[in-house]
Amino acid sequence: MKVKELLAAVIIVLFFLLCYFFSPKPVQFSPTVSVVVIILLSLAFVYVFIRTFQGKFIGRRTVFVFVGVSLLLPFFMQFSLPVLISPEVRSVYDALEELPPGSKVLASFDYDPASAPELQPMADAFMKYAFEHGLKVIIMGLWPQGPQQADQSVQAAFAENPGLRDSIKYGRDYVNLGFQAGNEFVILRMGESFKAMFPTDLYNTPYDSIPLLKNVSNFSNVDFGMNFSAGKPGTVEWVQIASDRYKLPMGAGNTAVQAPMAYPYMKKGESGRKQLIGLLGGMAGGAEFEKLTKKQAKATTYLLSQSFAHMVVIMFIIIGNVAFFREKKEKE
Amino acid sequence: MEFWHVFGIWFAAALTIGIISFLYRDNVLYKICEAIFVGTSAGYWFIVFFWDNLYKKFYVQVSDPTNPERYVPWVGFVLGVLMLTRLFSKIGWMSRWPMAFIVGAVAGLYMMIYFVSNAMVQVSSTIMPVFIGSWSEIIANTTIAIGTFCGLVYFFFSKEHRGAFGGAARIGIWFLMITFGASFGYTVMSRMSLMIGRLDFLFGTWLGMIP
Amino acid sequence: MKRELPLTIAFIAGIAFIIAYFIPHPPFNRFENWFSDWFAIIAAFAIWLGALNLMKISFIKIIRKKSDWLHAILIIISFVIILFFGFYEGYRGLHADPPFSFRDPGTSFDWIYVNVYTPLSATMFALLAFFVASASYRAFRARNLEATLLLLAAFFVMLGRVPVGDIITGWLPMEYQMSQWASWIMNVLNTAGQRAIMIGIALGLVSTSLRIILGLERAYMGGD
Amino acid sequence: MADRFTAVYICLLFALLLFFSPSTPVIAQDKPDADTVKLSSIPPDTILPEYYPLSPSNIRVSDVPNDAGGSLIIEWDLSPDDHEGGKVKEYIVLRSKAAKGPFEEVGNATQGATSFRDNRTQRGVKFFYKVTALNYEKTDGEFLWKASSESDVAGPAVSTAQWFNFDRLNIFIGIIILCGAIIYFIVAAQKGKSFYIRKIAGIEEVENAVGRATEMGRPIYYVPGISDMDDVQTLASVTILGRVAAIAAENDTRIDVPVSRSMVMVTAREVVKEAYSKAGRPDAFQEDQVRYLTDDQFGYAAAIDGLFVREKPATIFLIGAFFAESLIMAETGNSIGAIQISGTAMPAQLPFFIAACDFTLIGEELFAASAYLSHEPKLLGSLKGQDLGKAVFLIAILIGVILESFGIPVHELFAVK
Repeated sequence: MKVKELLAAVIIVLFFLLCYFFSPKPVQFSPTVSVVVIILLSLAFVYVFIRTFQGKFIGRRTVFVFVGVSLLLPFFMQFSLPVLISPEVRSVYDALEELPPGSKVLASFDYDPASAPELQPMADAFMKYAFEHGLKVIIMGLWPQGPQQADQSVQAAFAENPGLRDSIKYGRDYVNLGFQAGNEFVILRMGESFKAMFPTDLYNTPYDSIPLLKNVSNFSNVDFGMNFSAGKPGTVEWVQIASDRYKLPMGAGNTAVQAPMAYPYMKKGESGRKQLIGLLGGMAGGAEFEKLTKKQAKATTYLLSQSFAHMVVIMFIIIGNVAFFREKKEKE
Repeated sequence: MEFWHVFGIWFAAALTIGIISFLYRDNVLYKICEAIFVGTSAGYWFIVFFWDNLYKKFYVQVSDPTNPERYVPWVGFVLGVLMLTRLFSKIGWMSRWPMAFIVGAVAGLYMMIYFVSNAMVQVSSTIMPVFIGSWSEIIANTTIAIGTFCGLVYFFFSKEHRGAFGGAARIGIWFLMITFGASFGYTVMSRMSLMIGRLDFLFGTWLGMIP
Repeated sequence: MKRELPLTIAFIAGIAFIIAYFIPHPPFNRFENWFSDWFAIIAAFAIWLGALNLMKISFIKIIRKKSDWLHAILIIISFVIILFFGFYEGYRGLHADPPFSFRDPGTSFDWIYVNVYTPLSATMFALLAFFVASASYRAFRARNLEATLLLLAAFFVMLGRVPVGDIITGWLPMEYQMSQWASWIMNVLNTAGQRAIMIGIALGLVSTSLRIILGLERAYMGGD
Repeated sequence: MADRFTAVYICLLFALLLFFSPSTPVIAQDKPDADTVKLSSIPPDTILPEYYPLSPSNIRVSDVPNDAGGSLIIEWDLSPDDHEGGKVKEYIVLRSKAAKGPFEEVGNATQGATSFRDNRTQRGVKFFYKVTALNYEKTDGEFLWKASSESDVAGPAVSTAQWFNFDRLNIFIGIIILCGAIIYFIVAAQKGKSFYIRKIAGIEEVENAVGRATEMGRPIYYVPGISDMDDVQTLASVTILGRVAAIAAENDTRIDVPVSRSMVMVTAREVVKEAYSKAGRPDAFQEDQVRYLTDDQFGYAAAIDGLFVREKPATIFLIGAFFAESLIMAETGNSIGAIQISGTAMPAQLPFFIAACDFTLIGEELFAASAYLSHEPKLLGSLKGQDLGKAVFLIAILIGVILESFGIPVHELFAVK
C-alpha cells in the first residue's frame, strides 16, 4: 500500500471524526455566509474558465470535486427557489382531485432505498393527500423493498398530521398487500383476480377478511392506479398491462431517468384515452406535487442542492466546449 | 439493541465513504467494500431466490391441496434439476433441455409483448389528425409524425441512405440525437438526487450537521 | 440428441407461446403465468451454479495466494454470513407464531440489508452523480451537427427542469418560459425519437425471436 | 431445410383457422316488467317511503367476449333517482344460481355507474342477476339506516371461454405479415438472392477493436448486460459473444466474460467453448474466462469497475440489457482509455452509451449485429424482412396521418383493445 494512499485514507478518517465530535449540530449558514460561499464557488469557476482558455484543461477529478462541493454546501443554506407546476404533474393532481371520497386507489411501490431520495418525498405527499381526502389506498409492491417504503410513507403521513392516526384504520381505509415476485406477470394475474396474487396481506391476514377488499376482485373494481417506479418492473409494465389491457386509469411517479420512457404513453390516443394520465418526474416533479398538496418538505429543500449541481454540470458543458474550440484552434 | 443501531450507522457510513473513495482512485478501502458488496449481494439474492422462488412459488403451491394448479410447478422443478446437471461434465449436456425451453418460450412470449406495446400501440398513437385541434396540437402532432417517420427511415438496413431517402434518414438521426440529449438532460437531475440522499445520510443521520 | 432435440423443444415452446397470446381459452391463458413460475423456480436452481462458481474462484485465489487473495476471503466470509442469517431467520420465521418473513424489519437479515447491502447499493448508484457530470464535460462538445443537437437538447432540458431556467426567462409570458420549452422538447421531440427507437426495437426483437424459434440462431446451444 | 419451416408455418396458420368458433354473447331473455319495491331488512316503520330510491331497469347480462370465461358483465339503465344529490348512493349487484333462489351480493358500483363485471363465475354455469339501488345515511363508517329497492331478475347467463381473441385480430394479421416477410426473405437469401445491407459503424469496428487488444497484448472484456435469459436482449448478446469470441480466438487474445446471472454463465460458457473449437484452438479455452460475480445490479457494477481498473482491458463490449449501472461501467471503461463498443435496446440507457462509448448499437442495431457478424445470407435476409415491416409502418403513418385528418380512423387498424 503506497504511502500516498495511506495518507489520503488517514486524512479522510480524521476529517469525518472531527465533524462527528466537534462540529456544531446542526450547522446553519447565516444568509451572509451563504452569499459568500456562492461567490467563492463562482470565483472558482471563473478561475477554471480562464485556465481552460489558456489551454490547460482540467481533469475528471476537478469535475468530481466541484460536483461534491456544490451538492453538499446548499444543505446548510436557508433559501428555497420558486417552483413552477408542469402540465404532467398538474394532470395527476387533477385526476386525484376528481376522485370522490371512498374511491379505491391501487398504489404500487416499485422502487428500493437507492431511489428513495427521489421517490419517497412524492410518495409521502401522495399518502398524506390520499388519507386527508378519504381515498382508500391499496398498497402493493413489485420490488421486494416497495411495501417497506410504503409503510414509511404511511408513518410520515401520521407524523405530519397526528389527527389521521385515529381516523385512518388499517384494513378499512388502507391495506398493505406486500411484495410479490414475478414482475409483469403479477399485474397480468391481478387482471384476473387480486386474491390469486395476494392470498394474504403483508401481515398474513387472509384477503377475504379485509373489509376494504370485500368487493375488490380485480382492476375493474379499482378507481385509480398510482405507481412509483424506479425501473423494471415499473410504470412501463403497469401501462402495458393494467392500462392497455384492463383500462385502469393510471398516474405515476418516476425517477427522472425513467420519466422520458413514460412520456410517449401520455400522448392522448385518437380514442381520447391517455395510456398514462400524468407523471411526477424526478425531484422537481416531487417538489411540484408537494407544492400542489400544500406540504413543502424534503423534496423542496433538496431542490436547492440539485439546482446548484445542475448549474455546475451546465457550466462544465460550457467549459468543455471552450476546451474543444481551443484544441481545434491549436490544431489549425 | 441501541448498540447495534449505532454500530450499523457507523458501518454503513464507513462503506459509503469507501465506495466514494473510488472516485479518487482504486484503493484498498474500495477493494474491501467491493469484496463485501459482491459477497453480501450474491448471498442476498441466493436467499431471496430460495425463499421467494423455491419455497413460496414451488413448495407452498405444490403442498397446498386446495390449489387446482398444484402439479404445474413440478415442471419447473424437473427443469431446474436438469439445469443442475451442469455440475457433472458427463451429463452436463442435459442442461440444454431447460435452456432450450426457456429460450424458446422467451422468444415467443416477448415477440408478442414487444410487437404489441412497442410497435402497434406506438404506431396507432402516431397516426393522429394533423390538421385538427389548436395550433399547438397541430404543430406537436405533425412534428411527432415527421420525427417518428424519419427516425424509422434512419433504421432502414437494406436501402442506401442517398437522395430523398438519405435526407429523411438525416432528419431521423437529428431527432434521435435530440431524444438522447433530452433524456440525458432529464436524467442528470435524478442522479444528483441520489448523491443528495447519500450526503443527507452521511452529514445528517450520521454526523447530525444538517438541520 | 444433443442438438436436434433442444432445437425442437425451443421451436415447440416458441410456437406455443405465440399461439397462447391469441387464445383466451384455458389452458392457453395460463401459459404466461406458468412460465413466470417455472422460470423463477429454474432460476432459483441455477443460482446454485453461480454461487458455487464464485466460491470456487475465490478458494483458488486463496490457495494459490494470487494478488488479491485477501479480498477473496472477504467475499467468502460476507457470503457465508448473509447465507447463515438468511436461512436462520427464514426458518425461524416459518415456525414462529405469527409467522414472519426473513425480510421483516427487526430480523438480523434485515439488519444486514439495511446497514450493509443498502448503503453499498445506494452509494454505488449515487456515483452516477459524478459520472454524469464528467461524461457531460467530455461528451457534450459541438464536434458536428449531431453532437450540437445532443448538446442543445440536454442544455435546454437541464435548464428547464430547474427553477433557475424560469428565472432567466421570467420576462416571457408563462407558456414560453424555459420549463415549458423543456416540457415541449420532452413531450414532442423526445416522444418522436423514443417511438422510432421503440418500433425499431420491436421489429428487431420479433426478427431475433423468429430466428431463434426456427433454429437459425443456435449459438446458445453451443457445440455437439 | 427452410422449406420444411414454410410447410410447418402454413399448417400452423391452417390449424389456427380451424379453432375459430365465434362466441355468441348471451343476452338476458325475459324483459323485466314494472319495477317492484321491496323493503330492506331494517324495520319498515322507521324509514319514510320517500327515502326509497326507484330501482334500476332494463338489466342485461352478457358473457365477456374474448376471455377465458368466468366473467359476466351486468349492465343496467340508471335509476330515475340517480342524479346529483339524488336518493341513489350506490348500486349492489346480487347473484344466484336459480331465478327465485337465494341471492348473494357479489359487488357494488358507485353512484352513476351503469355496469359491473363479475369475475367470480364458473365457466358454463347458469347465473341470475339483479341490481338494487341503495340509499343510506352513515356517520364515520357506521350505517344509520339503509333503504334499497331491487330490480327484476335477469338471466340465465353463462360465461364461456373463446378459442380466438378477436380483439387481437389486427395483431394476429400484423405478426403473420411480419413473420411471413422475414421467412420469405430468409428463404430467398438461401436460394442465392443477395441484398444490399448498409454499414453499421459499431459492427464494422468489432474486428479493429479485437485487433487493438491483440497489438497491446491486453485482454478483451465482454459484459452481456444484467438481465437473465428471460430477456431477448441477453439472447442477442450471447449470440454476438459467439462471433466476437471466435475472432478473439483466431487472434489468440484472451476474452473475459464476467456475468451477472447463472444461466447466462452456463450459456456463455457453451458459446465461447464452441467459438474456440471452431477457430481450431479448443485447448486455449479455460472455463473461468466466463465467471459469475453477483446477481445484484450495483454489486455487479462495483465488481466490473474493480476489474476494469485493475486488469486495464484494451477493448470493452457492453452489449445487452442495461439499467442505471450502464454509465458506471462505461465511464470507468473510458477512464482507463479502453475502446468501448456498446449496444442495448433500453432507450433510457442509450444516451449514456452514446456519451461514454466510442460506438453504440442503437436498439434495432443490437438485434441486427449477430446477423451482420455471421455474414450468413439467410440471417441477413431476415433484416430485409424487418425493413419490410418498417416500410409497412411508414406507409401506414404517412397515409394514416392524411386520412385521419379527413376523419377516417386509420389508427383503429393498429389500436390495441
